[in-house]
This record gives sequence, C-alpha cells and structure tokens, in this order.
Amino acid sequence: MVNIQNIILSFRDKPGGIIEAFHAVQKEYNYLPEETIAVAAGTFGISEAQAFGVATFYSYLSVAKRGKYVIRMCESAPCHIAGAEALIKAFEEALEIKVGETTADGKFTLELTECVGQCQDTPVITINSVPYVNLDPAQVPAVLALCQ
Amino acid sequence: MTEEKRIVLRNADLINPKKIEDYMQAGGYQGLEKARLMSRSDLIAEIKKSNLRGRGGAAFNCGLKWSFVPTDAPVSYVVCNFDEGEPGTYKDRIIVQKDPQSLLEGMAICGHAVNSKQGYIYCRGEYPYVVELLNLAIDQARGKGLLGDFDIEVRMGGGAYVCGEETALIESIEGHRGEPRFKPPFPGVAGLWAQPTVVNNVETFANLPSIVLNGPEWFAAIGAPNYPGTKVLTLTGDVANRVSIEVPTTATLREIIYDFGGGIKEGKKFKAVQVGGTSGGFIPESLLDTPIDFDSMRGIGATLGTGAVFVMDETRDIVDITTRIAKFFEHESCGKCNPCREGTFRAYEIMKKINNGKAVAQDIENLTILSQVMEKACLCGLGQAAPAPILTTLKHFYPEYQARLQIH
Amino acid sequence: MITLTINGKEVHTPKGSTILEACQQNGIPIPTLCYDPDLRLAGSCRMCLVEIKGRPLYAASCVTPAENGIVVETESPGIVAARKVILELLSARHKFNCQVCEKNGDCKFQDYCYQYGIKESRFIYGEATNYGINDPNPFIERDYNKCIMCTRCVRACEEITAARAINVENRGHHAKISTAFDGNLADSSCLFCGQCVMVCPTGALTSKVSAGLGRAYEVDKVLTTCSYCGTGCTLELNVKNNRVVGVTSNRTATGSPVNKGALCVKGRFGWDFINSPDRLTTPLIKENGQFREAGWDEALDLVAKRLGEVKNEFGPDSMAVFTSARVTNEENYVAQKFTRAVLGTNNVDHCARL
Amino acid sequence: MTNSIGELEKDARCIFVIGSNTTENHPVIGMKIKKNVLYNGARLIVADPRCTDLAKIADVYMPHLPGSDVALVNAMMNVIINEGLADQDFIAQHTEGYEEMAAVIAKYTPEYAEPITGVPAEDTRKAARLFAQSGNSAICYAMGLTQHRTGTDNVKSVCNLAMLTGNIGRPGTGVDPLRGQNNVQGACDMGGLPNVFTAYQAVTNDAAREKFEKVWGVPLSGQNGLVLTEVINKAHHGEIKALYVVGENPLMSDPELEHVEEALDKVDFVVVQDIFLSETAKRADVVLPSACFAEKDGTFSNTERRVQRVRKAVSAPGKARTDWEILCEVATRMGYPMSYENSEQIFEEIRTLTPSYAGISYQRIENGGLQWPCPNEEHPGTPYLHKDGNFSRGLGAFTAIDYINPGEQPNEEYPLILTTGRSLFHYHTGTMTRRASALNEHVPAAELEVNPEQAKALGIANGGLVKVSTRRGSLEMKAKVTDMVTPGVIFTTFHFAETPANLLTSSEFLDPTAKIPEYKVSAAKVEKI
Repeated sequence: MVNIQNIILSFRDKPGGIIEAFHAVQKEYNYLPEETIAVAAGTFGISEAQAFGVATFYSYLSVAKRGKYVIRMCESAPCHIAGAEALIKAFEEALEIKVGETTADGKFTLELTECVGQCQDTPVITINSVPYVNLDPAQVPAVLALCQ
Repeated sequence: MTEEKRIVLRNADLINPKKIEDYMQAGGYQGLEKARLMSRSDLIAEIKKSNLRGRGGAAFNCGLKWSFVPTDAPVSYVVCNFDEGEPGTYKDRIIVQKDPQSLLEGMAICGHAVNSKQGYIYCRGEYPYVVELLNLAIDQARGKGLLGDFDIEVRMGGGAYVCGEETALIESIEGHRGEPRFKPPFPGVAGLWAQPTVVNNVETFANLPSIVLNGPEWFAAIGAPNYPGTKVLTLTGDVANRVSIEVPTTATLREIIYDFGGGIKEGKKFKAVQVGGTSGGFIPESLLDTPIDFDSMRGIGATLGTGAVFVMDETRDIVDITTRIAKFFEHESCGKCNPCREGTFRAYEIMKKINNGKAVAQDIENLTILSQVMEKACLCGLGQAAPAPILTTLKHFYPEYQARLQIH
Repeated sequence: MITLTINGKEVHTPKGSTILEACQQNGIPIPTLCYDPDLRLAGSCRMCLVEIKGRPLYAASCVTPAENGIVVETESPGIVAARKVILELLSARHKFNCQVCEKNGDCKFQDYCYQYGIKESRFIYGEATNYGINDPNPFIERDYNKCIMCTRCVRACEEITAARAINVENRGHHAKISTAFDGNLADSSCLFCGQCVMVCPTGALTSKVSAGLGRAYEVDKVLTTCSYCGTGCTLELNVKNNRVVGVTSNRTATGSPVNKGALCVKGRFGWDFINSPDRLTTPLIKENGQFREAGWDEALDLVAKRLGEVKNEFGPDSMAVFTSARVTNEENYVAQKFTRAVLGTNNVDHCARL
Repeated sequence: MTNSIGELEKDARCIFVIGSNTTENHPVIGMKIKKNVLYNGARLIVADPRCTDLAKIADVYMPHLPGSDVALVNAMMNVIINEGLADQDFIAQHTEGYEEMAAVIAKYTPEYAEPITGVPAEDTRKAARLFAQSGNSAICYAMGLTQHRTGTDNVKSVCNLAMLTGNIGRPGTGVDPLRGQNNVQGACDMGGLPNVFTAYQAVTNDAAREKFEKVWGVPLSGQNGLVLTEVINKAHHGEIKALYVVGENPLMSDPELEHVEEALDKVDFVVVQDIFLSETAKRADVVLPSACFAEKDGTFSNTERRVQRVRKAVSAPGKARTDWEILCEVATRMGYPMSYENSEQIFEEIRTLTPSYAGISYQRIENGGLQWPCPNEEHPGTPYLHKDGNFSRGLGAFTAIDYINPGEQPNEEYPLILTTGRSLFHYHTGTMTRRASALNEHVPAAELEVNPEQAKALGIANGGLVKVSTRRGSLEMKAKVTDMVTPGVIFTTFHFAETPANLLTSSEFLDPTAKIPEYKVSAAKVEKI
C-alpha cells in the first residue's frame, strides 16, 4: 500500500485538490483511513473539522472502514421499477449482512447509491466502481463469485 | 415522422474515441481554428445569434452567458459540468465516451471567447472509467498543440447530485463541501476562486464546433425556433427500446416514446413519463403531443433538463415511485438551506406514510403546502425542483393518492 | 442612492445595500436566523424571504441586492406562509424545553415562533433525531437537539476566532455541527472562546458556567474591561441580585472597540472567582503566627502606626510598595502618591516585568 | 505598542512574532493575527523555541534557542543590509547611529548566527527578506523576548529591525510589546515605577518633581527608588523594614522563590491588600480585603495605550473596600489626609499632572476609550506613534548590540533548558483563574512539556510523573510529551501554587537596565519518577 501521506502530498500543488486526494486514498484503501483527515487538513491548509466536513459531504467517499469489495446498489427510480429492491434483498441474503454493513471477513460492503448513470440497463450495481448491469436476483451468486 | 438529427453525436460509432486522428479526419478542430480567427466579441455574437441555449436545467442563452465575463478580467475559467446525476440520465457520458474531442474543442472555443487559459471538466465520481478516457483525450489534444495556451483539467465529483448545480460544482472544484452559493454574484462575474467563470454542460460545449463551423443561421434553423438545435435524450423505464437518441427539438414526446422507444414494453399501456430526470414533472398521456423544447415542457409543468425520458407503464405504482424519488432528494439535499434540508426529509416521511397506507387527507395537505413553499423558498434548483414530482403526480394522478388514504 | 418600494412605501438606500439592509435602515422588521452582520453571509435559513414583484422565486433579503425600482413585499400572505412552514420544519427537529432553557427570553427562534403563532408543527413525521448531550468540557453546553443549522457557530469559529474547530458534517437532514470525527471539543482545535455561544440564536450552545444562574431578561449588563491580559477586551458582566452570574459581550465598535465582542476562554468563562468563597471579606491581623479577624479601624490604625514607626526609625527608603498591574489607573496613582508623598520614598514598583 | 491592535488584523502585511505565544497569552490579538494570515494574505514570521499555534501557520518558523534573540535579529538585519533591502531614505531622514550598528551587524551572517540560534541560515534569510519586502511589517513580542538578562538588548534589537526597514510610523508597522496583564500599561503610566511619576516624568527631573510637590503639597525624594527585584534582594539583606503589597503575589511570580520567602521573612512589617489570601498574603502581618474589578469604578490602560472604563457591577463582599479607599485611609491616619469622592475625582487629578492623559475624561471614554497621547480635550487620541517617522526624541536611535549568551548554560548535570510561560486557561499566579471553576477544572495542574525524542531518551511517557530540577530546587509534575518544544528545551507554566515554577528560576542574572530576571532560561534536568 502506498503511504497516505505521499498520496496526499502529491496533490499539494493542486488548488482545491483535497477531493482528488481523497479519491486517490480511497482508490488505494477503499475508504479514508482516519489519518487521511489530519494529513489532508495539514496539506491543504484547512482544519481537521473542515477536512472532515468535506469527506462526509460526498457519499462516494467513506470515512468508515469498508470491505475489499464495495458493492453499491442503485435504487433510483429507473432501477427501482426494474426490481432493485429484490436485487438488494438478494445481496443481503447472500452475504448475510444488511445494507451499510461489511461482512465479518472484511470482504464485502453493501451500500445503497443513487443513480450511477447506466440507466439503459437497469437494475445496476457497481463493484469497486465498475458497473454491472441488467442484473436479477438469480445472478447474485455469479456476480459475487467474480470477486476473488 | 421525426428523424434523428446528429450534431453532438455526429461522430458517434464512426470514429475511435481514443484516436484524435479519427476526430481530425472527421473535421475535428476546424471549428476551433475558425473561432480563433474571430475576435472575441464576434465569436460571442455568433453564438448568441445561434440561440444555442444551455442543455441543462436553466436553458440560458449560451452566448449571452459568455458575454457576462468582463472583457478586462485578467483570469477567467471555463468549467464543464459533467456531473450528470439525474436518475435516468447518461447522455453526457455517451457523448464523451463516443467523441471526447468534441467536448474539448467546444471548451477551447469558449476559452477563446472569454479569454480563459484554464478549463475544468467536473466529472461525476461514478465515472472513473470516463475520466481515464478524458485524460487520454486531453493528452492527445495537448500533444498535438491543438488547445494552444488553453489547458483542461479533469476533476472528479464525489457522489453529490447537488454538485450539478453550477455554484455547488464550483465549491467542489475549490475543494469544499458542495453547497450552492447564493446568487448574485453569478459565476460569470465571480465564480471559481472568485474569478469570472463560464459553466456549461457537456452537450452544450459539444454543440459548439459544428455551430462555429456551419454558422449560427444553420443552427438556428434546426428544431424549435426558441430552443433550436437537437437534444440528446436517454430513454429508460418501460419503453421497448432503452436507447439514447439525438433529435431536433421539435420532436414530441409521443414520437420519442413510440417512434424511437418502440412504444411500451410487452405491449402494455402507457401511464406516465417523467422528463428531465428525477426532478422533472410527471406527464400523463393527454400531454404527450407536446414538443420537447424547453419552453413547451415548462408550459406543462415539466422540464426538459437533462433529457432523461423515464417511461412508466400502466402497472406502475405512481405513489411508490414518487416515494422513491422523495427518498432521492432526502439523500441528495446538501443541507445548507432550511426548506430543502428539512423539507426533503419530511416530504419523504410523508410520502412513506402515504405509500404505507397510513396517511389521512391532512397529510396530503401538509405535503402540498410544504411542496409549494419549497418551490419558491429554497436556495438552489435542487430544493426548488424537488417538489415537482410530488406536485405533478398530485395533479395528474390524484386518485392513486386518494386510494392510499386511510379514510377516503 | 437606490430607490425601491417596500410594502408600498418608497424607500432609499445606498448603492450596494441588500434588501435586508434597506429594510433595517427604514425600520421595516425582517426576521433572520442565519444572518449575522459580523459573519460572511449564508443566505440559508430563508427566514428573511421577501417577495419581489415579477420574480417567480422568493428572495432571501440578506443576500439579495436592492435594485432601483423593484417592488418588495415583506409580509405578503405567501411570505408569511413560507416563514410559517420554515419555522414548523425547524420546530419539528428542535427540542422545545423553554421552561428550563438557558435561552428562554433571549432566543430568536422562540421569538419568531411566537410572532408567527407556531403552536405546533405540521411536519412531525418520522423518528425524531436525538443527539446526545455529552461534551465533557466545563465551558460550553452543546445541545444539538436545539440546533437549527444556521451555521453561525461554524462561521464565528472560522471568521472571528480562526480556530476552525467545528464544521458541518454529513449532508441533508443528517448534517450536523461537529468537530473532526464528531469528537469532543477538548480533543479538537477548540479554544473555548465561546464565540459560538455568543452568536447562537437558540439554546443549542450555552455557557455551562452560567447555567441556571439567570436568564437574559433577569440580568443587568454592565459594560467593563476584562481583568486578565493586556488586550483590554470589553465585556458585559451579567448581574442578578447584586451577583455576577455570567459574561456576555457587546459587539458594537463603540461598545467594544478592541475586541468587537470577541473574547477568550478566560474572559468569557473565567469570571466566577468573583463569587469565590475564598474571597477576603474582613481585615486580618497576624498574632502569634495566626490570623485573626479585625475591624477596619483596628487594622488601619495598626498599619499606619507600624509604617510610621519604621519611617521614623529606619528612614523612608527602608520601606517599599508593590503596586499592581491588576488594579485601576486611579489606584496605581494613589499607591505611588502614597509611596512618594506619605512614605517619602520612590521605592514603588509592580510586576511589569514578571 | 507603538501601534494599534486592530492594525494587526488588516493593515499589517507581514507580522514578525518573537517571544510571544500570542494565541494563548493574548488570545484575542492572536485571533486577529491568525485571521490576517489565513484569510487576508498577511505573511507571518515566528521565532520561538516552542512551536506555537502561530508557528504552525507561519510562512517562516524559526525555533531559535532561548536567549539567542539578539543573534537572530542581528542576522536578519545582516541579510537586509547585505541584500540592499534596508530603507535608506528612512534611515537617512529619521535615524541616527546607523553606521555604528551596521559595523556590529557585519559579522552576523546567517551562517555565523546559525550555531548560536539553531536556526538554519536559509530560514533566517527567508524571514529577513519577507520582513523587509512586505510593505507594512509589524513586530509583536512579549515576555519571551524580555525575560532574559539581555531583555533590553533584545527589545532594542527589534527596534533596530523596524527602523532599518522603515517599518515605523504607519498603520500596520511598528514595535508592539504585548503587555501581559490587564493594567501593566496603566501601572507604568501612573508612575508605579521607582524612577518616574505619571507619564514617565523622571523623579530626578527637578521641574517634574516641583510640579508634583506643588500639587501634593509635600517635598519629594529626587532619588530613584528600587525596582522590585532589588527590593527583594535588599530585604534579604535586612535593609527593607516594611513592605506594602497591593494585589501582587511575589511569592509566586518572582524568581527563586526560596530566596523571596527568606527575604519576606526578614521584613519587619508586611501589609498585603488583595482579594484572596495569596501565597504572599499568608506571610503578611496585616491583610486588607480589597474589591475586585467587578466591584469598582475606574480605568485600565491596555497594551495599545487605550484608556478604558472599568465599571462597578456588584458590591464587594463583606467588608472589602477598593484599593484606593484603603490607601487613602492609611495615608490619612499617617497624617497626610487623602480623600476622594470617587475614582473620577482621582482621574481628574491625574489629568492635571499627566500630559499624555490630559485630554482624556470619563465622559470622553464613556464609549470606546481613547489612546494616549491625548494632550487636550479636542485631541482624538493616537492610534499609532511616531507618525511619518517623527520620534519623540527627534531622531530614532539605532543601538549597536552584540550577542551575549544567557547567564545559565546547560552543562552535564543540567543538560536541558527550562523555559516558563503561561497557559491559555490560566492567568499569572493563578489567584483568580485557579478559583474560576471551569478554568481550573479544565486545566487543574501544571505539566512539563518534553519533546518526544527527549522523552524517549529519558524513558518518559506522556502523562507520566517526572521530577524537574535546577540548581535552585525540584518540582514533580506530569510530563506532556509534545513536539511543541524542541529537544533540549522543556517548558512549564507558573500558575500553580502546588508546583510553583519560580522555585526553579534564578534571580542571579538580571537585565542590567530593566532588572528583569532570566525566567526564560534555566539549566535543568528531568528524571522519570
């Protein structure tokens, strides 16, 4: 893993680059480990409270530890009518966790998301930002099997 | 019958989006070249004359917007709003994925018009794969020296729908919480880092190369006179063909759903269509012959907005869908202004109560007054538009609400 | 000057004014919650909405420029309805316990609910948010169940104190004022200056030191100068029944020229030594190594007599006076006059250097 | 302060803070500086052995060794002179003594100073350029600069720096000592000093003395009195027979407490007027209860020379009386009748004898106060001194100053430098703040700040008990492991009677002019308990 300090410092000269830095850290760790906030605050000349405020504003960023595979399930209207609810339930049952939780082995985190912009093929989920489209509950085991 | 007319998607599937040479061969960057031979004021006058209106929520005359940038501003910015977050919308993604250079060329044209040296593309965080493509495209354009002294940087959003609002977007580029600013000042006067800033979306910029190349008269003659040109639409929901299309703005909703979308899936009957994304109004069958241009849509309480066309068949539960939409706004409200922060939350709670069959008439009354106040009192477009689905469904589909009440 | 019409009356205001300022200059009351003349504008509470003829949306008067010829209504039926809805929305999240609230009688939110007749909220739907009230610090009570998210505290922390200890976390209805990771103030960059308490328009932020000692309408405020460091901040001693029960601050340039209402933790929360049971209340005379209480006459006579004896026996320069950097100019003057004119020596000094 | 507090918020484009932990000791001034730096683009230079809050946001932070101020400032001036950044016009028109000073400065290259100050030469250069090239540069200092045996030299050095760059006599420039106590300025203005009457009129000046003799109606001594530290030393020798203490607490605030204690024991008669039974009051023969600031009328003069009202809010407890009333009673009983109706009447007498206060009246300061000099009732007060480079003495005098090392040097037995100061949450000897419930609850005891590296070497854990010793004595307290202090330097506060830090400080090395003890440098050692 790349050192958080180094990741963030590489954005130092980018005005307003804190969000880019957060994305870069999250790409590496799947969430923003605690020290991210202090390091980012110091790097971008703002306070920790301000950095924390930024990090918690954006739903794509997480300050809570997440699993290796973050499954975000869209439930916006087009996905909703295409059966998102059943799909969500299927994931919850398959992983034996509720939305917002992480499996005990730290492998999967289930999250809801709003639209991810793949509405031609609903319902849609993303796994670590890669979209999987046109899913139905029956495909859940196969989708999970892709995560190795 | 209306046919597809491709301006922004003119190169779609005809060129390799990863090869700038393909784009050049198809006439790419000739618009920019032509623009650079014009004076700034002439260029702005041309765009004004074309009557190109922003392909986003406000449909403001593009050239007029540019003209607000003070001519003596030492620093100004061109910002591309690529934060399309409206559920049912993915047209900007299609445009960029199929032809990224047309966006860059459009931004560079704008850069020339407002004397800007720096552009930003604010791309939603859900599209990391598109960001890669964009960066490749920028590298290629830069490598060929096509952008001249204008540079473009891509910034990623973070899953905040409100950042589609131009001032929230600017806040986000500055590294802040994406909370909208009050206006005035407008970005044209004081935007990014308090400098004059033009914010347009992908589709607006992508129109520019053709307009410059073919002249404003050419463009103004296409589609509806008050909203000329084409519109890229994305069809979702219960249509047979869930496709993206580009049509002149004279096309009607019925044509779009039935001619392009192939009608309702599985031979079912039409019930409602929501245009412009989740903040759009619900339109019943009786209004389907309305053309899609911005003003006509506004006339029926809808919005063209992002060009999302979300179709619902006869089996769909309007109250349930509206409840789900209320949840969307509850989730996406930034929380800065009172009526939106509290209003979206309470509206969702009331919708849930109705949806669960626990509500009484008073609840609908409360929902109505709340929605009416939000429309007029919220700080930004998000809160102002959030009640539209509620108010339009209450208007056109009231019996469905009534049927849910405990005491009818 | 700009001329505009407000509530049917033509009024004038300098160019660059907002509609709110135009109203204030012309004695037209506008309710505000997030507006604070010392802080950057937010335009977010929407209480100050007004209707401008020909514009489809209501305008927040605190951030809307006054323009020539505009026609403004400040209390139209639509505006009143909107304010009521806003107050009811806030009432739905605000925990009312005015009967025991420190801010009762000095609460803008309470005032407006009263003014607009908000007896109950139409919008109590869903589960009420319940934030714990447990920030273990001795200075500031943080009760976010009463917070209306005006963010004046955040802006004051940023713009007056520059401590930036708090910010808004999360978003939408779940937004809340917090330190990093929503921790305790003591673990943050908070300096406990209480500027947040000063600007809070509700009972969300109050002084723990003053808790229960007196409401705003019960106290007299006496403007004076802080007794701690040499900055010379002006503060208001809050007095109830001849007892200091708190410190507030005046924010006007004339009333508070150095600090414009800003104080530090000592000035705002360090006042209760005044009422300490350790205060000396009677003269003491030492006899056989022990102090005993004495009357003034006895003590003063003794001091005068002994000083006189020393002066006679050893001369004036065998005596010295330490005057004080903590007593008034007048007292310092009297002390050095006493040293020079009465004792007859220049042996007078104070701890300027220590 | 030559200038006004408000100027630090906007007018100053560069602020050089040396020996002042402003955000803790003058919090409201600290806020203004911070805002100017964070939001208004002002540049900030901080020289301090501790990495204070301001140091963290400084453009240049120089953690110089305690007591090396002259070397540091001389090195900055060396850079300014050598790089042609001095304000030659200002020097030519408004100053004297430049050549002599420049001759001394010549050897103080940043490289020469580096081993003395511990500040990298490059940082000194950066600081010098920033200070000289920012337009309006102000200097703020506090006890960190003055509490050395070279305190007067240190102050004169920063005056040199201000004059060298022409940073005097305009808003946002100047030399700004931040006074530590609410009315230190006033006590000095009022002649609470052994060599001057009010407004610094020398007791040795015949005309001044005659003026006071005439109004007071008695002959006055023309011989300078003893400063506080000299009084203690003389008392130690048995030469002070009576001591009258008004609201001071030398048994906490003075150096080498054991020495003070012995001295007080030798004084035949000690009177203490105070609001609490302070450590000093406990040693008194007679204790007289006085009123605190909330219980009396009067005026305080703040660090920017602003005379402001103090207003009575409540009555004093029990039989307590105001300090002036008590003093008048004693004077009267000693055969010199002194009585005033109220504090305003005293102030009126002050005005007649004090040129800089002559234009100030209670009526005029009802709203907002006035900054002296204010010579007449029409005068608006003086926000900043030396306007347009016009010094009260005519030309501003440069002083050639060589660096002298602190009196006490670390050695094998006492390898560390102990420096003392204050906490945000307490005030001076703690008589008030220790009895302010919230402040005392929040910070109930002193801590010894130790650098992590140092702590590791000594096996000290954060919060662990340590013994800190100097040649004078030892104290036990908890350690606070923090990189706020550099290795080699330890820090504690002097607010706490349980751990009186001045038990450790020395009274041996005094500034020859101001007689300030060297609080900021004591050779010390720390042991884990």
